[in-house]
Amino acid sequence: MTAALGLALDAALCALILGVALAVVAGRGVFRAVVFFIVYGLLAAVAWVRLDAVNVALAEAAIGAGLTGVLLLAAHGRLRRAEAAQDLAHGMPWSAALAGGALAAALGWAWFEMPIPVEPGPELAEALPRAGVGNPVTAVLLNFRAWDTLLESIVLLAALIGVWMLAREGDWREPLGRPQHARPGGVMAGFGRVLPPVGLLVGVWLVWAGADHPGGAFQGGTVLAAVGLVAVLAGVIRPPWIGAPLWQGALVLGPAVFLLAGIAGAVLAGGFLTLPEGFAKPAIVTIEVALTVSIAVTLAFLVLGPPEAEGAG
Amino acid sequence: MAALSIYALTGAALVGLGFFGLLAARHLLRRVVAFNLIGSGLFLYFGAAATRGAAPDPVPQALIITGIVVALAASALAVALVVAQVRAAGRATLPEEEDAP
Amino acid sequence: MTAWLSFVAIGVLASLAGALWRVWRGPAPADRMMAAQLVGTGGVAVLILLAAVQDWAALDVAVALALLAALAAVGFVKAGTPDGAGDPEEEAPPADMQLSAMTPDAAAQVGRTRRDPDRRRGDG
Amino acid sequence: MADLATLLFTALGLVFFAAGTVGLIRFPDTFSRLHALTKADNLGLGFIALGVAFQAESWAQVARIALIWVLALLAAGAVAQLVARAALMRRGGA
Repeated sequence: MTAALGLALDAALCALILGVALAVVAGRGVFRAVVFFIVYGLLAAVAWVRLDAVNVALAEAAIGAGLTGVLLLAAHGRLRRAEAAQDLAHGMPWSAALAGGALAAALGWAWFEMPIPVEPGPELAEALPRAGVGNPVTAVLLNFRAWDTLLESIVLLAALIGVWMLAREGDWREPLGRPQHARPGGVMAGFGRVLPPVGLLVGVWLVWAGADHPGGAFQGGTVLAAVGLVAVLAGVIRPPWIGAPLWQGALVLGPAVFLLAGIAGAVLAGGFLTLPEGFAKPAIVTIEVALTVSIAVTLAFLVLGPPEAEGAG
Repeated sequence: MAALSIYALTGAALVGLGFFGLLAARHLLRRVVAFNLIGSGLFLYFGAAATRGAAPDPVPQALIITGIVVALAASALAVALVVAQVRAAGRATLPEEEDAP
Repeated sequence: MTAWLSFVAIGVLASLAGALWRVWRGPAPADRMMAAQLVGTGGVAVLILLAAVQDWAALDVAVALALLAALAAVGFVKAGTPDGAGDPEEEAPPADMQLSAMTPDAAAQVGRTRRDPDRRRGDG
Repeated sequence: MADLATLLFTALGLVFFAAGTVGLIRFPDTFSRLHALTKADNLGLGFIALGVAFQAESWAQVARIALIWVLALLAAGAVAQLVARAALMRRGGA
């Protein structure tokens, strides 16, 4: 009974997800597509919980349902006037439908052909007790595959530099994004004051708990970025300009600490990014805190976009 | 296992839908959204594959988390490029795809 | 109890399908956005139920979702102001549009006649 | 006893969610639909949260469930107000 209901729950959730995805690609109107994509992010977070991936669900909830929505809605607001009368191809693009269908069919076929691996990776189960943290996903991110995470934090910076390069000459010294304002004492301003402290607490908790429970630098960082964004949108915090030294320091803090830890590992433990066994936990926590700060600031700046002065359009 | 197949097939269908959307959309913002759909579908497929054993495999999950964050960064860059394109050309479609009136 | 809670979760998901219909239909952008907001509330409810069904750690996801539920809507409201960065409370709505100054019939009339701004531009 | 309370409150919550959806579909204009959303659904969420709280294994979990509901109420209140004003403004030809 319980198993059958669980299966029905999965089927209902997947049906909703597919319906929403269909609406994203096939519905007329850019705004409709954007709102459906926000809904998609909400449902995907639930799907990750069903797949026993609470760590992923946390990241998806903060990014898919929060940050992506703000990014796309702000862009849509900017583009409203320039919106072409036609946002989809004329008629039914049969060749595109065929290509998409073939791709989906190939992936579906591959699923049933894929060999089931020996689980859950005997090397991993053996190495986990020495990783220094109890959350296996954090252990993978910051210990076993630290290379990936280090380079990823640098990719984020590269994307941010790319966004900044699109700023116009005259706007270079302006605050990031568009100048946000709200009625003092109004609902939005009040909301922007009440929510961030709670969000700060939740974000810090996710980082702290991330060593042994679901959570970590990425999940905490995205939550912090999102509540920071609420404060900026509500006009409570004024974003800095590109060259503000404190904020630039926050951007590179994570990658810098990570890199230093890696070099220390090369000197002390015999390999770049190898964490010495006794120091694994303090090292991971230090890297994680620094990384959280950088991820939060980088993501918030990415969503704010390049600096743009008043009256520009 | 049956439940995992549901999610994997949903992921596969999402990739197909996203690919269709990428080709069918003219508006550049819709293309960014469709591209995100492809990525998300792949994550779901990958995540379902990671859960097939006795315990969920943390390595794919860690990769998916970094993937979600990088996808947001790439989308932010793409959106900024779309805004710049509209500012330069006055429209949100690519010039070679403009239809005759 | 697990079976019952799963059943309730399916029921909430079914009610979300109705909200999706409203996102599809609109007609006003505010309708679509508020329906998306409902999907967010429903998603939080499903996550709370799943926490009891499979893993209490899902509560953390529900906290994150509830915390950020309003973010998209705030972004929407901002994007709708003239400069795309303001607050609807800053500008007073035009006098003839203030609902308090209208009879209920007139207010409903406004609701019926001023339809989808998206559609008027040809993309609704 | 706790199971009975869970049964009762979650069922009530489901009813409110269903009612909210019916309102969302059936009500004639944007502003009345706003009512359906912010009131019925947050009551539904509240009842479901209360019902599940009877199953919680620790006070930390109960506290988290309470936090979720408070956050949802805060968000719904602010959003309803702002979206209603935004809808009024767009309508006024802004």
